[in-house]
Amino acid sequence: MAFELKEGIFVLDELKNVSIKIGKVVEEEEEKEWAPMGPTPMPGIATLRDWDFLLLKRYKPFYAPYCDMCCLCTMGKCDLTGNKRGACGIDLAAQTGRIVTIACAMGTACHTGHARHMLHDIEHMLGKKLDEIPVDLGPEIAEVAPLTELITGIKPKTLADLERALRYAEEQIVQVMDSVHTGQEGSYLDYESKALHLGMIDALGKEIADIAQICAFGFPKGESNQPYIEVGMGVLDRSKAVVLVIGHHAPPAIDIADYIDENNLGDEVDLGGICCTAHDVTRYYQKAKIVGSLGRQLKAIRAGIADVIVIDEQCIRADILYHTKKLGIPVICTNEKAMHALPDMTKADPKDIIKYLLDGNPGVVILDPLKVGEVAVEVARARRKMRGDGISPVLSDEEFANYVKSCTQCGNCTIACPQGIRIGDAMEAAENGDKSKLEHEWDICIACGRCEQVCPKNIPIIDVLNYAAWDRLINEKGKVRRSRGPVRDSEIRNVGAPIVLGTIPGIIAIVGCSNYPNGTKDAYTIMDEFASRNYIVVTTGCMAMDAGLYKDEDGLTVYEKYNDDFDGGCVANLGSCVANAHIHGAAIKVARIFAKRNIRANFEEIADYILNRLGACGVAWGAYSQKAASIATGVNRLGIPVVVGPHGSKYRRAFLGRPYNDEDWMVYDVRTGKQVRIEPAPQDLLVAAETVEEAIPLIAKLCFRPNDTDRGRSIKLTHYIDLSMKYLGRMPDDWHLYVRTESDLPLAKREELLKILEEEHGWKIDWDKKKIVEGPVRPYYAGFNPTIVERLFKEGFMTL
Amino acid sequence: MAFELKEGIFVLDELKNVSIKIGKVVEEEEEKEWAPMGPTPMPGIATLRDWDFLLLKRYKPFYAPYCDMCCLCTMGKCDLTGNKRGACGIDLAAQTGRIVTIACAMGTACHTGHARHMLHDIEHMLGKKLDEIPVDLGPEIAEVAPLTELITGIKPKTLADLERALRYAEEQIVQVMDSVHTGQEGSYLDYESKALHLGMIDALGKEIADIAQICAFGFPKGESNQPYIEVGMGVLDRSKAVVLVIGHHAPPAIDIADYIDENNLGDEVDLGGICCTAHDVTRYYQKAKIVGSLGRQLKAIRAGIADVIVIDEQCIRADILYHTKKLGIPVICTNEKAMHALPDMTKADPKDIIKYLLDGNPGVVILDPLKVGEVAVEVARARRKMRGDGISPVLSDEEFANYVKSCTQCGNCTIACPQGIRIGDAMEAAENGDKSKLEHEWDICIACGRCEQVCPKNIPIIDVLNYAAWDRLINEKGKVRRSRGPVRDSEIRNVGAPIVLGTIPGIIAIVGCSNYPNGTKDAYTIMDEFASRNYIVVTTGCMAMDAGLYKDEDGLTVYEKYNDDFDGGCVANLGSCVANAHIHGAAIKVARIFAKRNIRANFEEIADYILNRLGACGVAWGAYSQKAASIATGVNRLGIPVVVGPHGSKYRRAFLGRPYNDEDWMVYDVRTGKQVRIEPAPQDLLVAAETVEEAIPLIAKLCFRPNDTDRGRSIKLTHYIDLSMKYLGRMPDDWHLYVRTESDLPLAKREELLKILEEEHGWKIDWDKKKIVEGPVRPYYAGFNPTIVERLFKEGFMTL
Amino acid sequence: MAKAFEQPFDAANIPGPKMATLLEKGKPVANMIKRAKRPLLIVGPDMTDAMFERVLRFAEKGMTIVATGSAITRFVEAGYKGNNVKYAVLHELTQFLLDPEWKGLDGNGNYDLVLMLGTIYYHGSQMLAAIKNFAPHIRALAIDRYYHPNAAMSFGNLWKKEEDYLKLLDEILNEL
Amino acid sequence: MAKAFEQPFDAANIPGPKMATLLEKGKPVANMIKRAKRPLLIVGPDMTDAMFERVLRFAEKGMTIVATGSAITRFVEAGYKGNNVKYAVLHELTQFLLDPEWKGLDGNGNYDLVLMLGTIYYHGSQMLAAIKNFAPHIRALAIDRYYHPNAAMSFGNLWKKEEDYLKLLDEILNEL
Repeated sequence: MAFELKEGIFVLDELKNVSIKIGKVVEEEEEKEWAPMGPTPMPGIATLRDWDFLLLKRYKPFYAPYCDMCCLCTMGKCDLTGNKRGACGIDLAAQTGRIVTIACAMGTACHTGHARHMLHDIEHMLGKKLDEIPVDLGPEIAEVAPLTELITGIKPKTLADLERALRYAEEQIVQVMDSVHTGQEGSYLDYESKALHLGMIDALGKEIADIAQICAFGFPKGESNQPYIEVGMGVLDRSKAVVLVIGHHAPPAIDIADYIDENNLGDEVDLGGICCTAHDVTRYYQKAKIVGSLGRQLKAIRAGIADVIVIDEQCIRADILYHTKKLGIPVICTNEKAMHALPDMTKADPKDIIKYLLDGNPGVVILDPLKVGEVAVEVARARRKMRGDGISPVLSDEEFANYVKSCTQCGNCTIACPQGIRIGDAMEAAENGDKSKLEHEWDICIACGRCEQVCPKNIPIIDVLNYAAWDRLINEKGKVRRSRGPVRDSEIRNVGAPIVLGTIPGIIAIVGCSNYPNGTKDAYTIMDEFASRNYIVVTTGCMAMDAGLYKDEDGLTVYEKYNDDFDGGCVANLGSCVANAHIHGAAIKVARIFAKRNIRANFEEIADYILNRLGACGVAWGAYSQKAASIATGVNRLGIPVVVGPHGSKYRRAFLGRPYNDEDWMVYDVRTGKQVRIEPAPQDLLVAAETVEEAIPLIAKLCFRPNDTDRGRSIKLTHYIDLSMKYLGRMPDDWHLYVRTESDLPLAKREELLKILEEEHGWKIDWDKKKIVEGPVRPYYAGFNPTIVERLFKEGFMTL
Repeated sequence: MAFELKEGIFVLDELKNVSIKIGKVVEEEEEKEWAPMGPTPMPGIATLRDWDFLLLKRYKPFYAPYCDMCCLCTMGKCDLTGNKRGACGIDLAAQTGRIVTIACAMGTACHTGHARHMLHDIEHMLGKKLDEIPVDLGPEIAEVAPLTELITGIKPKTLADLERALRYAEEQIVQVMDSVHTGQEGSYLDYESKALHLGMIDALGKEIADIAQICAFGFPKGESNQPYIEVGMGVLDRSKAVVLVIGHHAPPAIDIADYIDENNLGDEVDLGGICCTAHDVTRYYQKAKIVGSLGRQLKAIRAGIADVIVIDEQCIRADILYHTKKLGIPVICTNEKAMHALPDMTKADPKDIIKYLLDGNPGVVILDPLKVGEVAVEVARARRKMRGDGISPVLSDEEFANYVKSCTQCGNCTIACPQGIRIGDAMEAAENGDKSKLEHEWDICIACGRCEQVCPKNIPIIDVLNYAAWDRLINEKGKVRRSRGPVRDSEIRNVGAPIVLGTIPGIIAIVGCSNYPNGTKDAYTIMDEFASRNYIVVTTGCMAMDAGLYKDEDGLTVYEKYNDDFDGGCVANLGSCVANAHIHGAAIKVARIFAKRNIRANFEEIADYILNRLGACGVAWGAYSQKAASIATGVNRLGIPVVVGPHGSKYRRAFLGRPYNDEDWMVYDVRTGKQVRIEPAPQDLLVAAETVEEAIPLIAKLCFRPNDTDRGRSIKLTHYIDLSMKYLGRMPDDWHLYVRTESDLPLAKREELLKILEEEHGWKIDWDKKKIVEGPVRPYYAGFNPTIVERLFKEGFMTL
Repeated sequence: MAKAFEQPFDAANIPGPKMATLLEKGKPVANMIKRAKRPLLIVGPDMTDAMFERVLRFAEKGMTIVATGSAITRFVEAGYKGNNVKYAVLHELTQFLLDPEWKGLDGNGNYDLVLMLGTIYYHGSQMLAAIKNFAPHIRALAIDRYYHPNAAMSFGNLWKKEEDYLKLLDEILNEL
Repeated sequence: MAKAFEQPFDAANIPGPKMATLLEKGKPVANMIKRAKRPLLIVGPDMTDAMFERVLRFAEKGMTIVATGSAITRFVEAGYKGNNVKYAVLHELTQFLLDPEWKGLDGNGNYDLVLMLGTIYYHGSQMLAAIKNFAPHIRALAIDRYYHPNAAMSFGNLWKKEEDYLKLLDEILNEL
């Protein structure tokens, strides 16, 4: 029997006028029982610093400053070129680490602030207290919140438990932000440790946000075989009133969906989304559509496909009003983080707001999600009545012709373009009757709009591109699996052994934004390549959307070709950016469920487990934002490497190993009690690839782990070599580093490879036995039990 | 009868095995009673946006970008020159507002993070729970936490109540940090509103930090007539072992003081400090000394005066180890925000740490303040034994001569110098036997060390300056009042009326860092000028220290010339940076105690009161840090203007009124029910002055308020005109704007001024009656009751 | 196209792609002043006596001058009485300059050409940055002894060569 | 002192006070290669056929070349067999270059002169920034068709003038 004290005065029957004063929220006794408490519940900045320093020694931070100066205080600007010290004494390396930390703080604050906002909105929309909403992910998920458990030691039962974890996250963010003030750290190592700390907090914030919305709004709880959602610029039905939601915080979009449903307006109103809100609203309302990722945002706005635009937060065009005003599309801001100087009409009567917007005003702020649905839908319906059914390019044929003609090929647009697109050449071709170049560039263009800012002829270049690619635009209709959410414990039970054995050569998490070096097709290419080779492919966010735009020769997308289980040869769309937490979660659950490690407040041990044993690799091919920086950094702290696209080197910092440095690759073997020099597995924690052809073999290489069995290693080596041959036309130079014994070699090529090892690398081979006698960095033996943490080596692992 | 539930399981006698589950901390009933709850308890980002927009309309943000580019995401860099839009759509104005918001977030996180750390340390050091430590500021302070009351609606009884307020602050910081992510706000107005929000939170964080340390460690509770503390580079007694503490978080320094005291080592060990820790440790341990402000830090380190250096957080040289290693001075890092890649020996035996440091290692991290005292003092004592009694310049005569000779006057140092000091000229003069130029520049030099980074001859320029100014350095011994802490309610009762009547023409808060345009003497000059004119002068932080270095002809510092009451003609040192909260507090208490306004959760009304009625002006002459940015922004949101030195324009944003714009200066008069065009009072909220001669009359001008009585106005006008004549040699151009009626004119000059009004400004004067007939912006009448808030105009004020 | 690039007096004062064109002669400045409808000379306190001598000659030629900071005291001390020399807080003045609707110091409208010398270098640089980015109606020339990248055009660094610098000022004065 | 300043190919790619000296001839590059103890040419995928033709000639002259990204496939397709052409991930390679103790691709030590062409512009720029700021032992030359401010010296923007650019490459080749 338990009874609860609600807010207010609690009066016991016989004891009137007795007030009970509570010192602190009582931790529930039972919580202490779900697992023994590990060593680091709610770690502070310094708690996991030793772990970070181990990572930072092996994966030495590589700095490519984006600016050689510091302008953060009024003693500056300071010129730090050549690693000089500025007025506060900081050198360029530490300053760059500091800027990275600030970027991670922005990203982490985004996810954590989003989680906080989510909890507020859930209380408001459901009319319930957080402790009345259970954390229940269904019968197949007992480990409901692996990151929360790992980091805080809390196994949440209700959303109120998540709120406690969130409070911890907020405290940590403020502590790290404190440390970036002038006159704090002087070493890049400590800034990187703080960035890693934030990355971990970022993961926690994401988990809280996603679990909260899943539990509150009834999103899918990890079920496979999700239905297909339409994706593309052409999916919206202009015969209906079109509401376009943009951002990352779904509650207002959910209210829109509710309003449509409750008023039976499904046949009259089409709801489409851009960015993560699109994913999340489809998790709630299956009829919603995904218009596209960030890279399509400006193209979609400028194409004029929406009758009303509802923004919430993150990755929204900062110039949205500038464009919508010209097109007469009203904008509703629903989040205090992005109000665009519009009037706050939250407290006004919805009817008045609708009238205000239909009167031609550019937009309003409505901070109560429960008011957004009516206003957005009714404004869209009213505007629908005022327009025709179809849609045509914003430019007329004549305008298009005149614009391409007016281009002087001055090149200003090209040097303003993040992609360096030769827009002038394409304009010239179009002038000469060939629109195909413009159409081709339409996809490579990330729709940033910088070109228009510098065009001396004021050519609306986005409109020109949209015109040229109009057929493609209106016919862009792909399919994406609806986001399934977390990985089920049962799936982990199925794949734990195959991952270690190597039947499944790796988990490839293809996530992030749409700042692609060369168009969206790469999303498809990477997923298809790995899924077809029996890797586990998971995806989220913009990448998950873009992958659904491409079709193979049979007209199938990756989502139609592969199942969406968490299993080899599948492609699972887990959800929006915050659903990335389930990728960490899956890795942690392998340690928990397969290896029986205690994950409660035991971060270092689990990260060490993952680093040494779990062949997982993140891919953020189009990473652009500070969130992407904090996401990658959080993945890294957990021991998982990440490959980014070439724009990713602008994050300024990478974690790149030096395979030739013996001391960087020493691990303890618990079984033999000795230190062992291992192969560089994985070689890097964060690395940018220049082209997709380079990225694919690199991803395969980053799936090697020191603990690989020989069978697993031979499979991984097969793919590494195959993919290098396929995409780069040659054997990789370093494949031999990963050979410990002849049984590591792919069976089919064993002889051939032994020959190469002998001839090119000088290894000694016993040709009678077909055995390697001398050569490898270290011998293989099955009982190898690696850790890089001295404490764990001495004290052992915390197995349940 | 009340009983408390401690953490754990609470068992009622007859109800064993009944567990009581607490949903949320119960707000104590009695709290609801101290005052009616105002409209905005714990305001979110949007809550006070209307107020901000009123300020921002009148005090239009002025942007002087420090960089025309944005490099925050990987779609960049973007060229925003000429207010172009970048790849995310942001223009340069919004981007600059965003950078300002980030700077304020860094500053706010610093004070708030410091407060959080303080609460953790207090629990640890006192061995008590926060709810066991009362918030008690003595019998003369009933309004214990004006900012906490104003912002959160909480009147704290124990430190646990402060912790609740702190949690709110942390949530808000994360929310605003979320909003600076790419793709949020598109308007500079909303970023400025968020910066103002952070400024307010910053003030709250400071109040929590300072009240907590006052209550926990028994610091002075606002008593006047504080004893004098020695200040200056020459105050340390080298016959003793010298411990130098640097930073802003005093608990480790307090442990050092305890260790000295408990072991009766006062005669053997000298404890000196730099920056705010110095202030705070003297509030605890009167024998401690203040070596200097940030501008002296590198000079002090390089002079080699310390046997051991203990750093905590904020404003510490990032290159401290680079210098101390050369000099062999061990460094103890005591705070996880600044660990400088040193090994964390928190868990080691103090004896082992002492040995480690005496073995010549450069430093350690000790995160437990209770261990710092023993280690620091014993290391200093051991090192004392190894050296002589005195101290001499680091350079020998010959080295000095060779260095000044080696200088080629290339000018690299000058263009690296934030002050543009002609170091080469001074070197040349020294080479020719005249060290006086170098000695003179020693004070103007802010000791940033950039010159040394670029000298092609590797001249240790700081050492050269220290050598040349050695006599001055070792004889620099001034006096500063020990920090008194908050303003007493009784003082407010005394000055409330005089401030409004004008007998006291203003409150001048002279605060901030030591990034002076032309040396430290300005601190003295400004304080002396205003105190001598019966203004209330309060000061904190580095400015309070530097003011104590200068002496008048009688050899007296400002602290010896003036009492330290909060009263006209006094100079009160309130404390460290976090004690700035008491300045806000005093202003709020005027509204509460003098005007009987309800301050509970009633920010907008109180800020409106202060803006229109309270002639206060902040001065941050040497503002350098992000904290200074957030402090000034917080002061601004409360309606108080701030003058900064010329380096301050590097903060990129100012709030500058346009006196010629009628619509910017409309206020509601509650008495008449009409809108009135007022004089530009105050004209600016944030403005940089170029020289101290310009600053002084400007400060006087910014003390005008629309609600001034004629007597008050005439006194303020007297000083404005006097100070303009004294420092700029002329009448100000705009004095007439502040004349509403002849009785506003200083009596002694009335006729003369009336003549000028007639002749130069075309006003009509009735010379018989000596009355103004036509001319003023508006007439004066005694019952004027201004507000700029429409809601207050319509609904009235919340008076108790 | 390659362009001449001068090092700013504050070495790290590199604002971005748009930096002042280097002015190596006085005459073009004089021409710009003559062509301007509403030129304004801003004079700050960082002036040698010889510099102030030239500034006085600008005043005597009827140029509208605003003396900022404590520069105004130089005129007071010199006994200059003309109505064309005003005082302003530079920060406030620059805010007014950004407003195309501002009526100017004489009520006749904002200015189209602003010349600057003698301001505290870093503070002046910030004011020029404001004008560069937010006052398309104004062209700003730095005729100081330091290179000011945030101006549209600027003299080079002549702080170690006062004679060369004064010659440039004289070249302007001689053409007015 | 005024210095020639070229606009970076990414207009906003202004790193700070130190920007590449503009190279307008090929011969000085050849001289630097000849004087270098350990020169290395990094070749990325952003190459026209005509550019690759020249790159092959560098290879044939025995220069150590690292082909990054998918540039290596050009050599494979061209059937080039020499041992002096290697493959590396540019990011990883640059990390090695920063380490003075690195033994190089052949075990004979790090490089003292790095030349770069064909890398994805912005990514290459970042790698040059790393070298500029953290590898005092290396001088980096951009011999690409874009101006690279983060190199020590760089060709100008010749992406619209391929013939001029190829001529510069030929000038180098002719001197080797």
